[in-house]
Amino acid sequence: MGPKLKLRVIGGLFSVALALMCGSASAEVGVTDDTIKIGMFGPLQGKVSLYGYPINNGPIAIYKEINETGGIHGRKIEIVHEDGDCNPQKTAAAVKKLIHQEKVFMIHGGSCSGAVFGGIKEIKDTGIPFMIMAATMDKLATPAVHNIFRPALSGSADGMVMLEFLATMPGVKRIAVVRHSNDWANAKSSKFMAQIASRGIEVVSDEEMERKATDATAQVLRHKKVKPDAVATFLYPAEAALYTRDAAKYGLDVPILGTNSVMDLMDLKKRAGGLGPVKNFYSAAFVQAPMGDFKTAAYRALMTKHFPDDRPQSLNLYGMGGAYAILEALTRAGRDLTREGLISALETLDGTHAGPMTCKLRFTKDQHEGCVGGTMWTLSADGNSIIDVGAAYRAVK
Amino acid sequence: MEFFILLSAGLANGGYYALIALGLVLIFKAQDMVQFGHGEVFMVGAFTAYTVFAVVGWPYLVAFIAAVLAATVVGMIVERWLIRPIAHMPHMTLVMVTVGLSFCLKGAARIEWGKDIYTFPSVFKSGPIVIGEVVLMPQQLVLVAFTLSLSVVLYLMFKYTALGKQMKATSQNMTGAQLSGVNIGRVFSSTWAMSGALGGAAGALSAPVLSLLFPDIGTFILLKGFAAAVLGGFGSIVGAVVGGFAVGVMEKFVGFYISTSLEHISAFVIIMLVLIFWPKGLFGTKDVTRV
Amino acid sequence: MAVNDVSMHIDRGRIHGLIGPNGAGKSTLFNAMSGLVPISQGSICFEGVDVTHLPVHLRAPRGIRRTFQHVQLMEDRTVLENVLVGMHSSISTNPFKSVFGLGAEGSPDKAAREAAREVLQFLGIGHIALTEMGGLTIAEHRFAELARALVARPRLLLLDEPAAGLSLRSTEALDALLVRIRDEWGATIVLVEHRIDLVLNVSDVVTVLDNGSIIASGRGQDVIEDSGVKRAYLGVDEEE
Amino acid sequence: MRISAFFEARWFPALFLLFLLVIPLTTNNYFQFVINLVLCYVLIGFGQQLILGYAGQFSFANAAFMGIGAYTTSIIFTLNVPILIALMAGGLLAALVACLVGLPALRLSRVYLALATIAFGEMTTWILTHWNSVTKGGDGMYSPVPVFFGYSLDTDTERYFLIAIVCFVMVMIAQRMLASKFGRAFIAIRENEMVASCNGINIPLYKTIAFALSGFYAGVGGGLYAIAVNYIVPDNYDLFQLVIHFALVMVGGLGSMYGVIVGALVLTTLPEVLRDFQHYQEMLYGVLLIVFIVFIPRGVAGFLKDWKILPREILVHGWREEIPHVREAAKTAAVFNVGAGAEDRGAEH
Repeated sequence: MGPKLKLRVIGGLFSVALALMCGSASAEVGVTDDTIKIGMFGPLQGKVSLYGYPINNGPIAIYKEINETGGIHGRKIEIVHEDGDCNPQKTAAAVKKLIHQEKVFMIHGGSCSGAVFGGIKEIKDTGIPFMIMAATMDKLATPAVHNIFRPALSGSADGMVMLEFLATMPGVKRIAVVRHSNDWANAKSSKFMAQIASRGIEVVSDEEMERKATDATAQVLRHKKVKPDAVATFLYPAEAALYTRDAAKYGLDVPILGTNSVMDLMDLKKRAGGLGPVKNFYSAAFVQAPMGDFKTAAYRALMTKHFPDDRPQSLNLYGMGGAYAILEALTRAGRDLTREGLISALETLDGTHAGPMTCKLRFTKDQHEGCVGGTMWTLSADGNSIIDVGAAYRAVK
Repeated sequence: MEFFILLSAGLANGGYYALIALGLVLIFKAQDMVQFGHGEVFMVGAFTAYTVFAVVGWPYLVAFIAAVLAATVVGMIVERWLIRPIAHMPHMTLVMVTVGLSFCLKGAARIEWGKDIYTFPSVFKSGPIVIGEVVLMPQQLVLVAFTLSLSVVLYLMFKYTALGKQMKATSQNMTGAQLSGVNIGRVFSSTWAMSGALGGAAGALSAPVLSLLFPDIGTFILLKGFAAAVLGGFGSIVGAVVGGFAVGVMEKFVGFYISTSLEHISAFVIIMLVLIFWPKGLFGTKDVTRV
Repeated sequence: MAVNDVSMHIDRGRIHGLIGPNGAGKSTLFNAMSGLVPISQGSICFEGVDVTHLPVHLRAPRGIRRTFQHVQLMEDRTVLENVLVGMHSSISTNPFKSVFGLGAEGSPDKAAREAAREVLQFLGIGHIALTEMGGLTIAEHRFAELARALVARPRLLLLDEPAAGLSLRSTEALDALLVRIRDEWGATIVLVEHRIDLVLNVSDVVTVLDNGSIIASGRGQDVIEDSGVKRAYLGVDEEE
Repeated sequence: MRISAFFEARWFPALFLLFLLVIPLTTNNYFQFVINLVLCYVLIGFGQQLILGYAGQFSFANAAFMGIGAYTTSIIFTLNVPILIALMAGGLLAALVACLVGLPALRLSRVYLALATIAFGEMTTWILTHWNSVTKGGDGMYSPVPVFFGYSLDTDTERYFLIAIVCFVMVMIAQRMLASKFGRAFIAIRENEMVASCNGINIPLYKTIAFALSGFYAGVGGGLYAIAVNYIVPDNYDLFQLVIHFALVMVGGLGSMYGVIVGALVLTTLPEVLRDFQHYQEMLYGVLLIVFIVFIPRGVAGFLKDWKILPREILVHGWREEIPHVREAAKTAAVFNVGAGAEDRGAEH
């Protein structure tokens, strides 16, 4: 998209904008001889910022690393970071700013599904390549939109991993569910809830837990009353810890399943107050191991190298797959980089190395969900390591 | 029996609602205003306790004292440098300033603590206390006992000490109290100090019970404190304590017996209902309509 | 301060002076008449209609207006804007008429402004119509408040110490204005005032209150001569 | 010539409208989007100004009214109702709810009104989150692309014209209204309820009207906001949103129409300009609130008025003390018979 000739009219502020707009003149927006501009957005302030930086910093570390090794086809990656505040208004502004003001080549970002929808129209309208960072709502990338790709496990796929696992557990016929009432939990639980009856499992109790709740007594007691065979939780890590803690406290002794957001089981163990409550906890996962495990040691090193002040955490791993996919596609698209070229290159990815992810990424023209399957984890008997129990239940303890 | 489990869990939660409500009520009694920044005082207490106990590794008692001191200092600084220069202004100005204060403190906390949810390690190594089916953490018992004894102390203070009487006089008529020789600066100062101490104590005591700390924790709990204070009829010490426990217990009962999705919102339904139907609060002594 | 067992009859088109020592119940009586204080027993009739339980804001449209002992004006508004508040019940509540000026009469605000200007001219403060209250003198405040009460052409005007804080010259002007208001505007005036001379000058009837009861009522001079009044009120006054 | 005379000139609104229509020629989508937001916040801020600045009611419910407006407009519009009617419906529903919220305000003092309205706000977000069949719950929902007489307003620039025109008309109406008996009644109530009622102002009625109007403006503003952002989520209408409204009114100038416009301009563009200081934004709002409340209670508009840049209008110098009704313990027993000659009595009965 070339620069449009626009009428100059009075208005100091806007003429500055105009000057900025008329700046770029290269073949493709956001690409110069030695840089590629990638826009990134996420919640960098406010109450959800605790997910923003850790998630975005993962890919940033990878981009920084590739820049140190000389970049791609001689071009270094330049990151423009904008705040989306987990809010459609801020996200829309961030996306528009990245596209029209910063003139980035592509966007890699978005951690809150609802918020990403604020910017999705602009992304579709301009056709800019968009790699979703960690937002999970299905309808973002399914059915496939020409320029939108998701490398991470979609919400429904996450739920389905849990469902498949439940279906293979012996003697599990009646389960209890506890979930938040937000977009995140809906994305993960809606397909799960819709499909569960077809596996001969009955949901006997469906409870809600407030985000930032301070205890789970009522939920646990309601669950205990119906005597479920297992519990499926669609809760953020902090709330999942509260639930497991209270479940142990009130003697609800059944397997508890969590989404891939709770895959940092070591952290869960710490938050729930010891191994006891999490002994029988299984979480979905789509990366090889949480941060801290030897399998992800390389990525941990990457994080401590580029972000020495931050605590490496599993959230860092979420967006790394996308970063590797982008780097691979950029390499394949060659020196004559265009947005369409990148999109075509992304659609050729099949089984590409995706960093810490267990999934091998595969995009086709009609399939822009790069990762459709996951695995399940649990803690070892001594609680010191994480065991991959696979998609089907097998007794490991 | 679920009833007793819910009751005990509710009372344990109600303990810190009551402490928050007490802090609010104190300032309301002396200055006739609502402190919207009180949640952040709670947050300061909780994070101070966390730092001293979990990061530095000193005993919990030290952490508790540090938290109380830190929150007291915050309260006094806010009073001395922010509120006192504008004490003569309309109450709404004061209230709005505390809203601004709340955002400042929260924003400041987020710079240091905004990147994670922090876990407060448990204080008592002994496991939960089990009585029949009722399971209680030792920390919860400490919290409830502390709340109850503190409210008795406060009640007696208001009834019998000179300071208590001066606070009462000041809230009813600032100029009048000043003319009759009350050092209102000292009264405000001690009120805010006490309110801060209460907030800090609430933070330090409930941090191990809540176990998860984040900068927004104050806002969340302040709203529950409002509900408790309104239910108790803003301005009554006994009311605040009873209101706090009532809100805590009711949340659990609503969550279990009606629906878990109503658990959180029930506190706000209470505020609405109480203000519509019993404007004096259920235990109120002070007229809410203040004509 | 309470009032007990007071029975008053105020004739139309008269100036009725109400005097008494501090705490005699004058203000309570005033507040009861304008409706700010509910009365526990008894009744208030205005032009033959029982208005005892009529809320304050409904008494104004019937023609009852008052001023206050401590002037109550919006200090950051102009005199004209303050006076226009008094026109409230004279303007249609229909937003199409009062906001957009749709209707046969055109903008009612224009008429209200003219009425306000007229009253200000009448009171001799027309020149400060567009000045903010904040910078004006006590006398101008008093007259502005009087204008607000007068602008809706009240039939009963309750004046609470209108001369307090006024200079001798302003008091004389007020004196003449009150008589003109009675004669030219046909308003009944009830006047509470500490300045006995003003009350005696303009009042057709004077009532003396003490301890919440009427102790004398009648023509000004007759009342002053009354021994009970002297003892209860004037006597004390002279000693001061 | 004073600059303020420029604003008072008869042709100023026409010039301003012209200015509004020219703006899109100078922008890209990002700037256009921010300008759209500014205009939405003018209306939303105006709702807050009406209730807080004019009627002096300490209400914390306007974020909820905005949410009600945004959702109602979006939901009604999906039923193929013309966009202007959908916007009106959003405003009217918000106004209706505001009337109901205003009812307790008639008997509660300011602080309790604040608490009651905070509770109301929380309940509104709860309902928006849980009424899945209508609001799509926590997922949020698309606000459909508005169709204006068969022409679909697809881009930010096209939407701008709808937003600008609605905003312009609403501001003009507001300006007329505040200059009328309604505006005077609100101010009279804010200044002194006792005086207001003695001048025939029905306080409960006018407080309710103020709540309704405030709700209406917040509702229509919310509807336009939904159109501007095109996706709405329940979480957006929480306490933080409200603090933006408060800050907007305080920074602009309490009780000032121009103040709302200045405030909306400043507080919507400021976070965009200061994107590099995201960490400090929350603190910034807090500090702005405190500084303006304490030191500059008349806001930016107050300054501009003193420098004779803006014309004189209704400006409040900070909050008023609550002046209570006179209600002495009246042990009054009295009989008054005022203004009735004996000869009239028969005639009037």
